[in-house]
Amino acid sequence: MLQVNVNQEIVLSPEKAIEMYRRMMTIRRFEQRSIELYREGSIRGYFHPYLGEEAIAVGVCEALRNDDAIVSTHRGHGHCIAKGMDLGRMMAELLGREGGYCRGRGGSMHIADVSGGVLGANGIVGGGIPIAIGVAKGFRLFGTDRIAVCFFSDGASNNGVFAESINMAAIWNLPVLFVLENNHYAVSTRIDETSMSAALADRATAYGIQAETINGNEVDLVYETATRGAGLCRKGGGPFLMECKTYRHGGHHVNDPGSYMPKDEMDFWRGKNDPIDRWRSRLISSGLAEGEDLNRIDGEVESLLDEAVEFAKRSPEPSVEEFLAELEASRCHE
Amino acid sequence: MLQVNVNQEIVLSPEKAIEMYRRMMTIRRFEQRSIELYREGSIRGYFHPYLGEEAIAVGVCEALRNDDAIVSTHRGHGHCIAKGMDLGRMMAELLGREGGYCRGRGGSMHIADVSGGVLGANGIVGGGIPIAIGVAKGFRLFGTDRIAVCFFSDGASNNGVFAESINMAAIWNLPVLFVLENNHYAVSTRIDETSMSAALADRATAYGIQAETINGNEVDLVYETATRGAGLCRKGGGPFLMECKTYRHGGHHVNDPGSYMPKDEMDFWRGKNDPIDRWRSRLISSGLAEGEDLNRIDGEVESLLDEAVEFAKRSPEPSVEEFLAELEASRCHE
Amino acid sequence: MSRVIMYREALNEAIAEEMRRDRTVFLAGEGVAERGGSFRTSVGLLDEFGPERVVDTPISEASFTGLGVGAAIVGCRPIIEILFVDFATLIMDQLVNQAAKYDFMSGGRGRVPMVVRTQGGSGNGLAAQHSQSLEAWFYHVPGLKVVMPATPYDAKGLLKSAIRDDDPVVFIEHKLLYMSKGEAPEEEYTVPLGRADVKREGNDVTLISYSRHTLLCLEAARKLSEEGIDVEVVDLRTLSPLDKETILASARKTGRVVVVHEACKQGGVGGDIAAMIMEEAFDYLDAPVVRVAGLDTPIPFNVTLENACTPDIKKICSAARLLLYRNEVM
Amino acid sequence: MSRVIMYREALNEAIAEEMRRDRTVFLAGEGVAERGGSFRTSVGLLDEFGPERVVDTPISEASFTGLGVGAAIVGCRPIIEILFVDFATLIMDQLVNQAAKYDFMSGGRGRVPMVVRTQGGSGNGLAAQHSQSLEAWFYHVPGLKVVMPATPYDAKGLLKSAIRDDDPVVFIEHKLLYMSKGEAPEEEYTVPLGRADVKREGNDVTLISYSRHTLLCLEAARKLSEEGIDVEVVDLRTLSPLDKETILASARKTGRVVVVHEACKQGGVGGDIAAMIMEEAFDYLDAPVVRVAGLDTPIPFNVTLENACTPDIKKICSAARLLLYRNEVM
Ligand SMILES: Cc1ncc(C[n+]2csc(CCOP(=O)(O)OP(=O)(O)O)c2C)c(N)n1
Ligand SMILES: Cc1ncc(C[n+]2csc(CCOP(=O)(O)OP(=O)(O)O)c2C)c(N)n1
Ligand SMILES: [Mg+2]
Ligand SMILES: [Mg+2]
Repeated sequence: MLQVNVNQEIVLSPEKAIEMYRRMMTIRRFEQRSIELYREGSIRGYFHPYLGEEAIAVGVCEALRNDDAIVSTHRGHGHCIAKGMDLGRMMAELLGREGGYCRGRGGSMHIADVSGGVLGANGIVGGGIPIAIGVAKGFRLFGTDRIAVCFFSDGASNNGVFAESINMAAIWNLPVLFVLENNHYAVSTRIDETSMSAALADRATAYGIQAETINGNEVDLVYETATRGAGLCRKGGGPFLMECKTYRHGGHHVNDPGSYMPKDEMDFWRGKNDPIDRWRSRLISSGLAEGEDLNRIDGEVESLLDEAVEFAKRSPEPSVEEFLAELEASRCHE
Repeated sequence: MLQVNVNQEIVLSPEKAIEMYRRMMTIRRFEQRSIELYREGSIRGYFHPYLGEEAIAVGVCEALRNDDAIVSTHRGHGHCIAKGMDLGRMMAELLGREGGYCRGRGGSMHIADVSGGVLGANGIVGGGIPIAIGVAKGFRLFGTDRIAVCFFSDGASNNGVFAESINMAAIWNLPVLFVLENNHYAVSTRIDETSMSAALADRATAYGIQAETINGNEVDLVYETATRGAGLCRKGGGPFLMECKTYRHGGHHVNDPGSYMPKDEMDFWRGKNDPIDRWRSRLISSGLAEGEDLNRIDGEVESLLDEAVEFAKRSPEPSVEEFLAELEASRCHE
Repeated sequence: MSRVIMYREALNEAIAEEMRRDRTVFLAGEGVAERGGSFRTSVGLLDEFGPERVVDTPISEASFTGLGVGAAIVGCRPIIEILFVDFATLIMDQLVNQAAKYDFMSGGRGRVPMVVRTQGGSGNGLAAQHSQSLEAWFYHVPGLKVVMPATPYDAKGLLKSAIRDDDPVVFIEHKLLYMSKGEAPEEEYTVPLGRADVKREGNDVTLISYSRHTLLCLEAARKLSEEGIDVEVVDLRTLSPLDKETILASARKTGRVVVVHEACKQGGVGGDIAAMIMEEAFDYLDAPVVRVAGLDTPIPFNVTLENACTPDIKKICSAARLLLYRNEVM
Repeated sequence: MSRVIMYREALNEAIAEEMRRDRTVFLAGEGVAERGGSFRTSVGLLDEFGPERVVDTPISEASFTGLGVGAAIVGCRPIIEILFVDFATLIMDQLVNQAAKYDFMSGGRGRVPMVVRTQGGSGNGLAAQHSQSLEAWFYHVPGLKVVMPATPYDAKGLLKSAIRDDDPVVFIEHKLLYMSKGEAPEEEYTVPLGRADVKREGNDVTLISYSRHTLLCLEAARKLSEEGIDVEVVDLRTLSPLDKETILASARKTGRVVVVHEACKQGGVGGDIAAMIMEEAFDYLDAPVVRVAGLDTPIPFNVTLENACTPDIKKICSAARLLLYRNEVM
């Protein structure tokens, strides 16, 4: 039995271990294929790939219950997939089609699946953080033990809403798992240019929140930490912040070559510290899977993506008439 | 020679020691007399007395150079007086007269003496914090060693601009002396209801700022800390945050009875820990002054306040015609 | 059974009734709980509903508004109190980018049934940062509803509707109205959003206003009636969605319209309403639609200057007279 | 000597020239230094002026705007870049309560010579939170100047004036204009704030616009001229202070006015301008002043829907024709 490497009490079942591989690979390939669609002109607007950060979304979401909710960012596709959103409807949204999650109105930066607990990507850096504490507040008000997960990155931790929100989460003891995806950059600005301390988690501690910093590219470690954090939140012991160190596998968005990112740094994170390669080797070395099994999974992922792209491309364009009619209706008083 | 009680290198001259008494007493009596004017209907709007916190403004401002600048709050009269503003023109402003610092346009919450380095009280809690870092930025850009002082209270430290601004002050090493007047309350809300930690200074440390917490009612200690902090800023070693524990001698504003403030707490701070009484005893016990000397100063303060009230009451009401003409002029393109 | 209550009591009753009716309603803001609200609108609520539903917040307006958005998304009906509309400057991202657009951006699959209650206007010597009238900003944002009641009756009925509404509603009270009194039934009632109220019928000239200035218009109408001028007063109550039908019906009837508000004239909603009337009823107009609005200045502290900034009854009457005179000589 | 430059180059030149001229000018914003600006408007400035004057900021819009306010108060002329006007939602306190009112509140003894440069508009598939047109908010705030240039020439000349101006100026660029080209002299020049520019003279109908829609109006004018309609195009350039004289002169001349902008119609500046024209020139109007403006909706991501939200040349032409037709049958 494969066990996660920190806490002996949390056991990662073989199924889950494999599933985490599948999910990470799905995110990786979803992003890569969407980027192709972007380059061919089928997708427009801003597109911020989650490439390289897959272990965080997957490790965290695997630690959640279905009825928990997540609040995402502008770099949100990974979170959506990890939380179980349908690839076809996601892809359709990126293509701006009626069959997309938001009927083509939202696009990449606003993709959401409200009933599925994905309460929205966000075009405003930090914009989702206060929303997450509200979700937690709502869950508690309803007397449930559901929790809210708040994804955000290093750049967002410089925004005032971060401090305000963790403070309120702390004083009201709200069930929020804060997941700080520290990929070291906000567009081209390195976090060490905008923060004195490399340990962003300390900011949470100062406001009275338990916090830990981990390598966000080790999916088992992310899973273990998130499991503990989520458990704490669920039992009323939260909130909890986990800072996951990670790295973008490229520029800020599809059109950013990221030439400001040092080559050796990039090589390290894309090479030895690639979350998928790491996990793949780990699964094989621990005997949980053969290379072949994983290749088969890769193939399955690919087929699902073929179907998703197919679905998306077949999905109709939204109708202007309907759009105008809905607009008219929304302006009417009841 | 009286020496301040922490750092052996900073010497408080007898003149300064006495001057600090005079300033604190001036603030005390200015507030008390203005409150009388408020009660008789001569002053309107919001009036937030600085009663009980006098040692902070005085200790800090005595540690500054004339060409340093301060940014104040809604509870700003004490800062103004400590920085050397004229009592008559201040009082005239509170009365809304043309002879006031802002020609009656600003009032208590917006009183300012721009050329004198008092860059404004503020009606927005936290609103002055980012302004202070800008002042420091400007001073440095001009190649001076002037510093900016930023007064604010515990409630403001819960606002996002606090975190954003100390972070920027830290990463850019700006010459800002942050003075957190922790009077334990934001209106009726105790700081321990809105912060997990009693030590608000820790919030600054987390962002990489040197910070200390002191009893803000000991004027010598405030002076000593501010002298060190200001020195640090001036030499390019800043920013620096000093958290000064203190207490309001009453409700949030003149019309707030403050009935939510526990009697024993109030008794402690108004009694044993009253900044003026403390300093008075200290001056006497250390042989720097006799009770009579101080009584004489009290009398001088009173005369100055008589004059100030007299000046204010004689100052004309602003003219509506002039106001409208200025408005017209300001709307014209150049 | 009707009785006379104060505006602030009307608001308090509305909140309490809705909180009893629906346990997903909660109230959060600075000093709303222990203190019962700076304007005493939430007195007694903490005792009845407890601290999970009546929440004193830190001075973190942006984020506790976001708290409301998040709670609303998952099915609560939060009432977020922003002490002064002047502080709405701090919540615009959560209000405009998040709350107002959520329904639309999610393709209609998410809703934000949140009320932001706030308070505005001048007249108390609170100076430039505590006296603004900023409704035009919210009015310009698709996805927000904007309500500004003038009477206790409307305040109560509209707040209840706002709480039940599935869209974010900005509900702006007027600081000079909290102690004003008016009739309101003991029995449960609501006032629908989006419907103006003709508070006085007349044939010669229409005064259109909202919030406190509705009351000034009614006084102006009484004064003008002594001069034989028959004034209609339309109280918008809800600015957005705007009740164009009621406005246009009145404009077509009288042919002469004055739009009155306290907010600065430049860019105020008055211009928008005037333009709309011109577009839709040009041929009915006997005179230009004119605006009587606040001066384009920050509000001064001094009482005399402060009063000069806001339209008073005299200015309203003059404008109405001018429209009629103008017509006579044409 | 005139040459053709891009709008973004014009902005870059304006900043560089003013920074050379006045060492109190500095630029702060996200990615303005090392990256040379998201829209390449600050390329080369870091190299020339160094990191104290070309500053990459954290994502702390509220506070680095406040940084600008503070620096301006002590005599600097900061240029604060807000990447998208949509993020102006985060800086409204510093902009509206602090910068705009400082001069007034201090009794005229303090000034805030700051420029907030930002960028707005739709058309790039950036969806609801990166496509707004929010100038009406700033337009409604006394103490702020608002500039929205349409051409490289105006962009450069107005930005230089904005930097030299002693009041806070909100300078809004349009995301679709950065690569647009136009003539501009090599020699130093400025364009004064507060003056509209009649970009085309005509007698039949006036189109009033600003920013990108000025260009659409010019195209519409060319098209209409083929039908024998003689169109005047007034480019406001500065929204506040508004150049009423130029607007009214044109309205009185043609008697028919269309106000065109991309921002949502409800509460947009178009209504204000239309109302002002009605108030000041009612007797000259042969038809109602009409607005051709953005739909009252958040901007959708999908390209077809996005395009449907913004007035195009066709809509502008139809409005103009309607005004003339309307007159003929009357
Ligand atoms: C409030 C706000 N400011 C600026 C931007 C522009 N912007 C988009 S993404 C981004 C960088 C965000 O950095 P970070 O939070 O670290 O997220 P990451 O891209 O690394 O996932 C910026 C500045 C924005 N969308 N919202
Ligand atoms: C942004 C903002 N929120 C709320 C208020 C209303 N208000 C005025 S003073 C105050 C309390 C401030 O507390 P603190 O910062 O501790 O200052 P103190 O009054 O203790 O000096 C509040 C909530 C305000 N003026 N500005
Ligand atoms: Mg990042
Ligand atoms: Mg306090």
